[in-house]
Amino acid sequence: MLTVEDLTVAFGPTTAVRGVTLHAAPGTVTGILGANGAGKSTTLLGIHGRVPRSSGRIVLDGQDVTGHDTRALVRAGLALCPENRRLFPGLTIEDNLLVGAHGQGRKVRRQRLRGIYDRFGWVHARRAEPAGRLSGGQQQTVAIARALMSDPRLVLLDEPSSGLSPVAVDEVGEALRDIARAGTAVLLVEQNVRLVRQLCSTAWVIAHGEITAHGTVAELFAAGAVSDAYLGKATVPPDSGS
Amino acid sequence: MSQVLVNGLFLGCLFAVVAVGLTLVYGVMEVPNFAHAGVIVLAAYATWAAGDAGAPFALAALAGIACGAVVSVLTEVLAYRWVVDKPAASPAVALGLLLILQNTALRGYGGAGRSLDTPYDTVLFRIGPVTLPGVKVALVLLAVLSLAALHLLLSRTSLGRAMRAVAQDREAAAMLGVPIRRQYTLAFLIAGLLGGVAAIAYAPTFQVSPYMADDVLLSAFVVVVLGGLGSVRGAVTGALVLGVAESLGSAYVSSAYQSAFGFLLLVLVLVRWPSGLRSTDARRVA
Amino acid sequence: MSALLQVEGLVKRFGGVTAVDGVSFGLEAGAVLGLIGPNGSGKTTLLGMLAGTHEPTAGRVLLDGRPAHGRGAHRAVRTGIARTFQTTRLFPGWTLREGLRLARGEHRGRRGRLGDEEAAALLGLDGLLDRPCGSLTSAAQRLAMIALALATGPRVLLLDEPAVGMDDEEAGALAAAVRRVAAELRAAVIVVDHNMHFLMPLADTVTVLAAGAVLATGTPQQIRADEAVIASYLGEA
Amino acid sequence: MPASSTARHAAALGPVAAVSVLAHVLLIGFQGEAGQLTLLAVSWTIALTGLNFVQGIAGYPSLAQASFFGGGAYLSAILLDHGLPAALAAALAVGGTMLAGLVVGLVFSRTRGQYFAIGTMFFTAVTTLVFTNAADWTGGPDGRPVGLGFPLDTTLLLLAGSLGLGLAAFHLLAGTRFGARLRAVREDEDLAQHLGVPTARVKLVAIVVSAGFGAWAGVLFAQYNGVVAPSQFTFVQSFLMFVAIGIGGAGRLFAPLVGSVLVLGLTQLVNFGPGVSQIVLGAVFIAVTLVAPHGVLGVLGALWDRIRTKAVTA
Amino acid sequence: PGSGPGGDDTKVKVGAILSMSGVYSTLGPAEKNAMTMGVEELNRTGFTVAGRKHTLEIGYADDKSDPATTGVVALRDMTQSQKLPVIAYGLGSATYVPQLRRKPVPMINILDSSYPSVLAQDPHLYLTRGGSDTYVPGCLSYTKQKLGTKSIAVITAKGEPYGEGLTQLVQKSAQAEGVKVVATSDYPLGSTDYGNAINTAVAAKPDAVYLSSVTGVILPVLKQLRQSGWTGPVLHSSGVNPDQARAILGNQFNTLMKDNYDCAGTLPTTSAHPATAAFAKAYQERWHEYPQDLTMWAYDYPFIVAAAMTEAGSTTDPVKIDRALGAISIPKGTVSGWLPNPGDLLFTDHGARTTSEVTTWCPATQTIASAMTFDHRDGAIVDQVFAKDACG
Ligand SMILES: Nc1ncnc2c1ncn2[C@@H]1O[C@H](COP(=O)(O)OP(=O)(O)OP(=O)(O)O)[C@@H](O)[C@H]1O
Ligand SMILES: Nc1ncnc2c1ncn2[C@@H]1O[C@H](COP(=O)(O)OP(=O)(O)OP(=O)(O)O)[C@@H](O)[C@H]1O
Ligand SMILES: CC(C)C[C@H](N)C(=O)O
Ligand SMILES: [Mg+2]
Ligand SMILES: [Mg+2]
Repeated sequence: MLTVEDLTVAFGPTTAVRGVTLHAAPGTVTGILGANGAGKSTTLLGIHGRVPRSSGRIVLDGQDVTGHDTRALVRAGLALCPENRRLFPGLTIEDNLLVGAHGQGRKVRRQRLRGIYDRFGWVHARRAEPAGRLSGGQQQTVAIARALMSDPRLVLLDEPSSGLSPVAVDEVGEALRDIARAGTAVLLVEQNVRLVRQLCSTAWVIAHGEITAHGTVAELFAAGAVSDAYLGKATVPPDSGS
Repeated sequence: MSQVLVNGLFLGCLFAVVAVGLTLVYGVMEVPNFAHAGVIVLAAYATWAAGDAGAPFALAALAGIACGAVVSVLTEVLAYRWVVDKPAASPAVALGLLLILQNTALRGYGGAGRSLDTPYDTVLFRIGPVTLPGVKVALVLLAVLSLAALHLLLSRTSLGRAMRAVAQDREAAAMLGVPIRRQYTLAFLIAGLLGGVAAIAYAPTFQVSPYMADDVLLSAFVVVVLGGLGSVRGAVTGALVLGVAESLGSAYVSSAYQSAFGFLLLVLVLVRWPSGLRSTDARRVA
Repeated sequence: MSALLQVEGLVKRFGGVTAVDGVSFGLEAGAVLGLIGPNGSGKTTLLGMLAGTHEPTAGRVLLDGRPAHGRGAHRAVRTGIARTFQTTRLFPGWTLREGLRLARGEHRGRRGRLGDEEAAALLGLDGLLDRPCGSLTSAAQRLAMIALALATGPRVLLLDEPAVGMDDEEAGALAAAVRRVAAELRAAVIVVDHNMHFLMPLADTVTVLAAGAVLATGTPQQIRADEAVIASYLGEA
Repeated sequence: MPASSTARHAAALGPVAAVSVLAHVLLIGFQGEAGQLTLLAVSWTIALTGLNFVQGIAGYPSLAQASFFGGGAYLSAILLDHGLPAALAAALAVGGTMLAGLVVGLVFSRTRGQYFAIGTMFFTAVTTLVFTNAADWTGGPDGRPVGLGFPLDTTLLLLAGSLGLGLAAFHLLAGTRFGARLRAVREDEDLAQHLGVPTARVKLVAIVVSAGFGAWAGVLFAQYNGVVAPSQFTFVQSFLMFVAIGIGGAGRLFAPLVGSVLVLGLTQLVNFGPGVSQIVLGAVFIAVTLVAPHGVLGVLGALWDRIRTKAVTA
Repeated sequence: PGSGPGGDDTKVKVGAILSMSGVYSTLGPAEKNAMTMGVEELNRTGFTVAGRKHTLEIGYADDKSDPATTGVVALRDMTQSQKLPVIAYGLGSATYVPQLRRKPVPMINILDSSYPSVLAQDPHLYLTRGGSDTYVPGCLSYTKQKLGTKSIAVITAKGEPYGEGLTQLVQKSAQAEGVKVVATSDYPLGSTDYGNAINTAVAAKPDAVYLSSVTGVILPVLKQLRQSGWTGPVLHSSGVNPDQARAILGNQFNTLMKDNYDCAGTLPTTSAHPATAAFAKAYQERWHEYPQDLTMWAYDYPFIVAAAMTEAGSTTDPVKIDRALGAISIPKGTVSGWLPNPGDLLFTDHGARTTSEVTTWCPATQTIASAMTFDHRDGAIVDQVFAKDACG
């Protein structure tokens, strides 16, 4: 169980995320929805300790992990699949996956690797190739797999469907449902409304860095909260500086 | 001919030990570590000073290697760490460090060369027409052993994998919970150890002086580029190729222009492979 | 009369991997071709060969019957083939206007080009011309990349997953813009995208790649109904 | 538009002219150490103005500048010795060095980033080797005297004039399409190529231009100094030049001037005895880099911007 | 008496540009030490110019072993700003020539015996010692007669002017002596591995190996030569002393120096001249190091200046002093043991004449000893005197 309270992240004069409070329960997929530039990615990075927080409390399974650095968070079971894949292009696919399980025993790593290969057959076939040579969608799949290598209790995914072919989206969706079913909490940022509808039980709507709605996905769509959020969008990021 | 090749091999081993230290640091931190020459110099002086104070050679050598490691780590902790996200600024820092380290040696020991004595100074092996001085055999042994150990570390351990990951994308590595600062320190530690090994391996054939490593460093940089920045295996290959090329050129064409043959080789390689023989950069334009 | 863009037997091998394996097709000015296929089927590589990013291992690219391949990207774009990238690439420190000026400067005297403001209006980037590209939202950045390509005055425009990271509404606006580029500027457009809600209404013809080769070509309706395409690409979606 | 661009040019070219005049006054007035420092600063500024295209605008870390500098110096000295008139010797020296620049460009402009840096550094190491070893031509490691082709007054006038003209040329060129192309190369070379920028040619031209500036500076330096030696053109010098651009503020008009004055001033003036001076120098390099990673002018520019915006909002 | 009241305006300042740091930093400090001794000795009595007593002061500058850059700047400063009338210097004659054209001043060299002679470069230069052509032939003559050397191999530091000159001279005198040069090889200055040059030399199976260059450059080569298994005689003209051998070669220096023959003009410690020997002793007592050859010329510099100023009747006019230098005889109090030139002059054609010797290494005492002294006249070795038992 993840609880985020009053998370605020500012980049210089721009406050990208303001007082965000949300939770994600184990065994479920929780969505974060919002327009471009609303602050979704920043929220995930804020939880993961990759951007400086000006306020906020992060509680994971009842344990306050606010002051922890990313490494401690990963140890505590938090994993992030960032925007834009960020694979290590010169490392082999297998090494990329293994870095995802950094700090774990050799046996555990092997076992997780087998799990990934069972699920994504082609990855096994190309495991010795440098990851940078893969196509965009293939890289995306590996990036998701890499985040799952640490066997996280909570996994944060930033637009995992981007660049994936429809069939591959189904595969990834399947995988996420499975790990949620196994008790992991999944926090999902997605633009792909269909995927959100398929996977998420509940979702948080974020606009201009603030939570504007929360509920089950069905409720949110029915109440028009989602399209409201999208209506409030701007291609210009909110600029509080000037 | 075979003597020339053997000589090229010696040179190659020396280049390799230095170049691998450079490539490792470059890989992890993207700094062209010119200060490495200073590390080698201080390691050599430490060995010399320990020997001068009466320590047996083995002990003095260990002291030198340790000194190399400590100095190298210090350069990282005190300077490079603070410019890690400003790659354009790092050469100035590297130059500054080089000046500091070299001139520390100059202050401490003066500009005159000092001789480093080893127990195997006068040992000589003869195999057919080829003579192998003991110091050079020791150099090759040291190089092979330390590089093999490094290879195992990098390819077989998760420590090595994490280091290579940081080299490729430090932010992504950090997101996965890899302690990146520790990897920096580790890279500099290994580079420093190798610098120490280089120092005690070749100082006995030459002499210990504040400028002893300048030429070697230059060649080592060429090796790093030949092999592909950040590639350890490439560096070793590049070092051997460069050593043999320079040795052949100097034996059969002109010894005064020895390093020019390295340049020729560099040009040929870069024209064909603009990012080295074994580039670790697998990024696509897409 | 042959088509504006004629692709003949293109092959690309990277070491042992055959990324594109003998692709041929023709495309008329003003037409929009949708290019789809499973991940790794060779779409991006194909675009790369058309735009001069890669030299083809075999085959030819003809623009107006004249060869337009294998001479580097800057020559390809000068002959009139421009592309965007799958991962966003911009000059992050520049404003869009500066980028447009550069691109236009490289192609003096080409007809039918849009002015800065027109291009921005067409793509919905109004008011963003003077901001550093790096500070735009990811969707705006993808649009900016298209604006740069348009500023070269292309006769063939290659868009690699332009709608990625966009919601349906933004994707719809983008589709409309692409339509106008094809119709008004008489450009032939190839669009690669995995978002079928975006692509299918936009494309006149759809070509499906699988393992580097053409699996099927047809109208969007035909492709949607194609068993092989459903099995390998569309799934139940 | 034309009015504002005139104003912009005036704002840049006015100070350029002033600096040029000041340089002439100092060159005439100073002797001994101070004179040498002025000479070096002026000739470095000319050379670095060329480097500022390659390293400053295009972001290609070139360590070949000292060898171009030396190329001009040595070639002109050798040609003068063969009895050529001074102007012809100078022109041929600059031309010959630009040809060398062309070769360097052809080979290394295909490489990027540190590959380019190390390739050009090694080029400089090899030219130093030639300067040292081809003693019949170059006089060997202790250098060779230079026939004085111009009267001293002319040399001083040329030095100060070239400084001004060089900076002016930089300012004007940076505003043209050539400048924009170089900046595009710096930002994203692949993208630039896909927008039609012939990146390879652009880089080549920049390198050849920088070789020209370097060589001309070398000719003038040799004329004043009266002797050229390999130690004046080693890769360490290249490195110092590289650092000077960075410390000045890469790509900025006055970066060559500010960088040269700082780096040379420090190397010449810091005097705590052998060794210690160099240690202090090293520490200063590091400190400046840490405090002002975008160069002194970068920091000043940022400060100025802040003051201005404050003034506007206030 | 010279430093009495009103001494200020009778104090004469002259310059010395020495290599205090950098590659040749082994030379400068020793030169400065010796000059200090010379000035002290001269000022004990002072010297008279145009009826007035004067004392001498030397302004020192460090050329950082880089005369073309730092040295020239120092020279410009000394002649243009400080207006010093005479300058002493060690290295880089050619470098100073253009500046001398702009501002002529006599420059007295205390070191540079390279071949071709530095005196060819400018009429304002003076050399206080014999050129290398006067002493190099001794090596071949000695080893041929005493060791039966019939063939030699030469290893040169390429790009080092002293060494390159030596190589030419060795080839000339080998031909004169009928000794065969069976191999010549070189290595670039500043390189750290001489393997290939050594291989080439040794592979030709010579009777002896000659190493061309200065002490700091050849001793590392000697070490690698011995490490590669060469046990035959080694000849050179570097003027190495035991301090340097120990410092550069390390603890095995005595073994490495075995069978070593050095012909580099005269060394103070082995000189037969009583004044030189006394200087050597005084120098060693004061500075606790062996005096190098150049120290005696450096010591004598103040005396030469004083004599020339007295002769010229001016302490400030470089032109008069320059003319006077050609007219003085060997000044009193000097220790270099010069041979008088015809007309009892110190300089003929700007060069002073010195005796030469061949020294050899004595492992038993771990020091050098004179094995042969000789003079060189009209291109031939004359007045050869062999030590009976050099090391004994
Ligand atoms: N490193 C940064 N520096 C400055 N501003 C930033 C930075 N990262 C994000 N921002 C700004 O913060 C705001 C939120 O960005 P964020 O990336 O979190 O949005 P998002 O909801 O993930 O959008 P998208 O759907 O485009 O991914 C935007 O205005 C963005 O411009
Ligand atoms: N430079 C390269 N070296 C080696 N293999 C490559 C290279 N570029 C592409 N490939 C391979 O070629 C195949 C096709 O890649 P491409 O990027 O063209 O696919 P794509 O159809 O665009 O996929 P996606 O939908 O995921 O973007 C992939 O298997 C990829 O790994
Ligand atoms: C530097 C050298 C010229 C000195 C050397 N000792 C000599 O005999 O002259
Ligand atoms: Mg985002
Ligand atoms: Mg693709």
